[in-house]
Amino acid sequence: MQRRLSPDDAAFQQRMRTYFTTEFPADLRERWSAGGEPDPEVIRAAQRRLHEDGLAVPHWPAEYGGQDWTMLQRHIYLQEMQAASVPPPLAFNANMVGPVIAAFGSQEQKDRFLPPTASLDIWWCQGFSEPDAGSDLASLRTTAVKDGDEWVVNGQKTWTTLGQHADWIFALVRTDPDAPKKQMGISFLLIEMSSPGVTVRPIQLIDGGHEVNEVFFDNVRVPADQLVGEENKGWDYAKFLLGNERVGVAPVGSIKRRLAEAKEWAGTVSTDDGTLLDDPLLAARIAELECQVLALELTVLRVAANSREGKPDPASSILKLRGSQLQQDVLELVVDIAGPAGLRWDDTSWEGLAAPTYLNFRKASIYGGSNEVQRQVISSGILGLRG
Amino acid sequence: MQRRLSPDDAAFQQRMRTYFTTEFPADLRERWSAGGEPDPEVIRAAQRRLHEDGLAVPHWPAEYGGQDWTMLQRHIYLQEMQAASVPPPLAFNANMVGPVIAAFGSQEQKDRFLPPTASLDIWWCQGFSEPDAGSDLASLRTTAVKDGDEWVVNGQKTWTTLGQHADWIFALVRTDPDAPKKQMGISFLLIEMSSPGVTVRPIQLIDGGHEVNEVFFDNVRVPADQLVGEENKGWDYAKFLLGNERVGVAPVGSIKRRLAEAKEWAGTVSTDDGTLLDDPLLAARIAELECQVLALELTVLRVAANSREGKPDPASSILKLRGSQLQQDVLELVVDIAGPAGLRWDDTSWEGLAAPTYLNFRKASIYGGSNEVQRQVISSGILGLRG
Amino acid sequence: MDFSIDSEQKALRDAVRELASRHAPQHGQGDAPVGPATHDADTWSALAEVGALGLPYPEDAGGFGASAVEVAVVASELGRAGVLTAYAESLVAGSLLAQAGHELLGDLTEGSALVVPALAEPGRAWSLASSSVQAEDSTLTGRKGPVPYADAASHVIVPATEDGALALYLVESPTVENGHVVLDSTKATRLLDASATAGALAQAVNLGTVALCAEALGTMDAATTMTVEYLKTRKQFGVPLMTFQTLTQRAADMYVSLELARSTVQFAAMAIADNPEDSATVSRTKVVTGQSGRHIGQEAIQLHGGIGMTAEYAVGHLTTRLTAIERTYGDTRQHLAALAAGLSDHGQVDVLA
Amino acid sequence: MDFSIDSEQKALRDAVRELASRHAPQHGQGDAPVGPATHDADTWSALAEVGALGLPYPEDAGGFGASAVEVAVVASELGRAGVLTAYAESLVAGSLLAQAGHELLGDLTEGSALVVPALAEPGRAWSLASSSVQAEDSTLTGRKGPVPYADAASHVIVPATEDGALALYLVESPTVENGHVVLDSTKATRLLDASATAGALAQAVNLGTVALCAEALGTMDAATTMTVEYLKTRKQFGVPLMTFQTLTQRAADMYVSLELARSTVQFAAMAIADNPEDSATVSRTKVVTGQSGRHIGQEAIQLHGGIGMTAEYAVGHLTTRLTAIERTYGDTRQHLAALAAGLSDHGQVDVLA
Repeated sequence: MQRRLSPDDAAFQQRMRTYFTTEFPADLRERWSAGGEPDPEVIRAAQRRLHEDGLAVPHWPAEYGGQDWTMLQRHIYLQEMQAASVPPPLAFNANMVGPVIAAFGSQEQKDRFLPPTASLDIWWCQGFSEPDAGSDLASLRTTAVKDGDEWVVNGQKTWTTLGQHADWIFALVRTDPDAPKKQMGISFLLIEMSSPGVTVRPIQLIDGGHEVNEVFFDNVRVPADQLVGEENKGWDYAKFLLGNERVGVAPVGSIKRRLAEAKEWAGTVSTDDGTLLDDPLLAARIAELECQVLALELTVLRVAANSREGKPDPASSILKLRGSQLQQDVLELVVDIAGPAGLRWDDTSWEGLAAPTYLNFRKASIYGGSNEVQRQVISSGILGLRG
Repeated sequence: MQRRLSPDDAAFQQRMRTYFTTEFPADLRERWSAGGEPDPEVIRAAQRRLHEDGLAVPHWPAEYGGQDWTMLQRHIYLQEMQAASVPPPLAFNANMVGPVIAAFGSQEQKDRFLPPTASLDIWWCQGFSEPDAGSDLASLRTTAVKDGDEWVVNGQKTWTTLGQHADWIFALVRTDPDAPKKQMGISFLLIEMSSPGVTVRPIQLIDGGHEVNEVFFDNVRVPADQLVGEENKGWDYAKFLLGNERVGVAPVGSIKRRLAEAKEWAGTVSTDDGTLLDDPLLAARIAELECQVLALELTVLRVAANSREGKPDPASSILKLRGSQLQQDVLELVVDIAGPAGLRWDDTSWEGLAAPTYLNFRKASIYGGSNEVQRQVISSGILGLRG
Repeated sequence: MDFSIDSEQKALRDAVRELASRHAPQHGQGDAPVGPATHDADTWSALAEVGALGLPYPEDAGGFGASAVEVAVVASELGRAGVLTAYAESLVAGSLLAQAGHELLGDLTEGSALVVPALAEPGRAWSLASSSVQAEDSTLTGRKGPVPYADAASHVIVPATEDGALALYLVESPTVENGHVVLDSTKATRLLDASATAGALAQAVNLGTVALCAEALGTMDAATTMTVEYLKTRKQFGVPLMTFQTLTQRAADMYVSLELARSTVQFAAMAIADNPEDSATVSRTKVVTGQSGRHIGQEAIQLHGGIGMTAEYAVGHLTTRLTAIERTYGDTRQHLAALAAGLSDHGQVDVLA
Repeated sequence: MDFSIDSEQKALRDAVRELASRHAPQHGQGDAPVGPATHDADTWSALAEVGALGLPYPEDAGGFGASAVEVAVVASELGRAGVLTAYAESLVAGSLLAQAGHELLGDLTEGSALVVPALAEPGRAWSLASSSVQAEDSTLTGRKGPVPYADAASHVIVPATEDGALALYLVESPTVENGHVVLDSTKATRLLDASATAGALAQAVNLGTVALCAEALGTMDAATTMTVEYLKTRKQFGVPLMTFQTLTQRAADMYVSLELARSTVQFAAMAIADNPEDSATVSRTKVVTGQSGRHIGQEAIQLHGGIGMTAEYAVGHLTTRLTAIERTYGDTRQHLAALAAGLSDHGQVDVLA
């Protein structure tokens, strides 16, 4: 056991810190740090720049922009990126469809899709959830029927985050309705959003933003070479995509940054006796959150070192579960610090953003596998409790 | 709606307060207030005295010692009794077997059992739980087989509280092993503990005390006239017994007394800046508990007014669930107030009793229907959520 | 001690329930208003028509001589239907006008004047103890805000510092910028002087806080009911959600939180009807309501899943409102701190008095 | 940053695991010891034999030149087996002796002397900042306690007030009444003077606290494992308890608490091996361990039901020990308050340094 970073890792950390805080464009960081609804232009510009500098998809194969980093280095990279408010590479590209194509796609698919996916010249969105499926993802109903060299897709997806900006969607579709289990008979299809028959309807969330969408498919024709891997094996790829990561599952760097900001903000709110940061109850709550974030970060570091890369991994459920809880707790703290000033919403001040941001991140324990699903994965996958 | 007590109720409150604090023997109150393992002599003496004064079984029929009180008056009576540290009438007598015999027993049984039950000349214990049943009470295996004018009982009960002091046990026994449902075929039997074949083994709990027991029945012969109500209807009587009360389910008065004591104790523990009662975090926790106890007491008062007396009542599950939680929270607070002094256990000081008492009352959320069972009753009985 | 409501109170409840259902926000496919409400004159007139705006003030001051109990009945119904109004704000203002014996109370109860208190200040935590607005020669200078409903208000009531102490002023047609009241040697009428202001503010905010807590109670009730209904009807994995015990046990906990809040809110209404200065009961109620509201609001969304996050569905808006109420007129931490400072005043909290 | 343990540490762990299983309390039908432990000379000798008592002290001071990491390995194994000893107390005392350069450390590491610190005081909350024991002319007068293991101790180390400041004294064959050390002009040797005492105490208690937290980790690990096993094997309503999702979801939460504590405890051991004065990390670890320990201890009993309450079954004893550890060397509240006072010292808590 060793508490300190090795000299190599310390140098790596310094290199990342220097890059993110001095080389990466400050205006993009500022626009991201301001919060509110994500600006697609900021995301695009940031990922292009990261890709130019070799930092968009470090966990990919080297030939498509990856870096041969250790898990610890990947954590340091994320930590420094989030600490500096650098817009992260789009998860749908960098952490979802990219790794799936890299692992299961044909050589043609890799060559065609991975470069623009890394650079965000293709903006991907995810077509997994459906209105009547929810946590029971496998009961999806969107169908794809083979017709010559094409698949004909019909159905509806929902909760498609940032789908209104997307160029392509990766979707789970039912290709064999007669399969003996509902998890079988599903395929993983890449669909261009501009295809005739694709319609997008943004859904407003309770914070007023429109980050999720419904996507409708009405006889959409998709070339057969856009099916990834084997027909009817899509469920395996989806499980790979949802559970193969330990690093980056919990947004530790973002949580820490927000908690540090919360301290600063508390110091600016005056009370009858000083500032909110002098209030013993509020200060103790901040101290407690710092303890809990520390525990989470250390757990990320500890389990990352034993990562079983490439396989669905129940340990990532611990990080997802606890990461979403702590993110929500810190955002709730900010609402309390804002106090009466937070009763008015706006897009520009931290007080005005406090409540809508808190409300928006109630999604964190629902999307991407709800906390209930994560507990289920832990109890059955780790503890062996099978009901 | 009216916040104040009516003049009648205010006079009743004053009468109870005067009785419990000035007329009831002070030495019994002191010995009870000291805590630790219950002393059967104190319990016996207290109940005899209460019975002499007409205050042991006020909710029983008037002819057996009952008083014609409103629910509010019964709450006031309990509140004042608990506030004054008066040992309460033994629950097995006053709240369990007594009401069952009064409601379902034969006239002979009422005349034979109710007077000594009220006066504690018979000390009752409860024979419901069994080693392999737990929360699934209905799967009990103790059998009673008719042999002439007697039942022959074989089997084992457990978690029999204070059974080592008991003269009689009221037990659920299986009288029809072929009944179509396990809840059917159970009878409610009264058994003298001195009967040949009854053995009691005290079980030590983690606080060192011996308040629960195993009770073994080995060919115990029980006269047929000691079966209460109808044969094979015992499950109904058990449900009546477990769920017919709203008043007294949550030990509000005891919780309030302990919380008031906790404040006093906190004021005696010095810190570097004063006493623990000046500590903002500890004081806020006490204040929070006072809020929560207030909410519980008000809920007792509100729902008691609409009590459906005599029927199993899911509202009592709210009181049981929340009462046990708050009791545990207050006892945990006392452990924190005791601090390093609580690391040594003894039977005489509040510090030395703090940890064993806290540990002992972990039972409160298990015995008498676990919190999980109470939630189940609420979700199905009140909310109509039937899985 | 009696929690039952009489026939007049039942009639009031039914009238407001009907009114609230008519004025309830319509959700459905497409965008909906989110976040803090804007003033809706129709709803306000309807409230005035059923007499809701004047309930707790003495008849000789221009009110209807009812009490905080009736106020709580009204506020609960508004909360249940998700109708957002300036009800609590108007009650704080009305209580201050009544205590000052000011004739504007009549217009307030009729709904022709919308009067709101300007209590918050930029960069300052909630406090009734001080104000940076300075009073001099019947003019005020300074800034208050955000002040809910200031844009629509005909008048605001402003605590201002005068000779080192707080006094209360009434400002007509205030200048409002981004929800803040801007005072720059602005003409104002003194309502109460330094000797009466602290006590009057405490009473007024007690009333407003009980109204908020009652609104929260109705909101929680609706959120719990919707969640239970959702668990009964929504299917996943081929069975209704209520098949999953882990969800039904959490619904049971929501119900317990709701019932604890219900008892406490009803008691608080009775308590300040009996003694308007009973700030300790109000603080305890704010704490219980805040904790129940947070629990129920968060669980209501979580048990609904994604649909609970959308503006097309009501439950998320209820959580939004509960979130705001917890931070209005002092948050849970501040009320706990106030109660902690008074711990030594009593042994037990006495209910049966 | 590296959480892996090397082969020597593995060997130590295996040796202590074997030792602990031999000396573990035997439960079964009938009464068992409950509550705080009494000193068991056999277990103590066995610990001395495997070198556990001298691990963290420099070789030139009479120790074995290992670190808090090895201490944590030992303590975790003791906790897992439910073996209660004076390990943490001996570490605090040993650290003080080592810092004082006192020769008694040799006897301590061999197990021939049992030295414990006398830090608590009747009627006083946990504090290292003051002592009511007065030092004068190499004698001490006052009362300390309760002092765990004082009955069996050959020596105690006592912080005493000398000229208005704290100094540290060693007392041989102390007089003990009801677990309290009674000093009445008792001869004592000064170990450290006022300039060194505060720093030395902080370091020593940091070490003892990490040992306690590591013991708690092992205890939680055992409690979680036993609970999971119970859910797998125990049947109710005709099916294994693990059929009830509401129970398995709670087991999952226990596991999360356990893993968070594991990471933090292991880090704390590395942190004070690197910097023995890192009290902030120790306080954070005490908070995380306290919260995880409470959660796991309470749920372990609840998910076991009645059997978890009995002295015949191991799990309740584990909860008893977790309850004691949370209140040893400062409870969660006190460590949070200490951390709250230092919030402005840093922006973020840095782990990767």
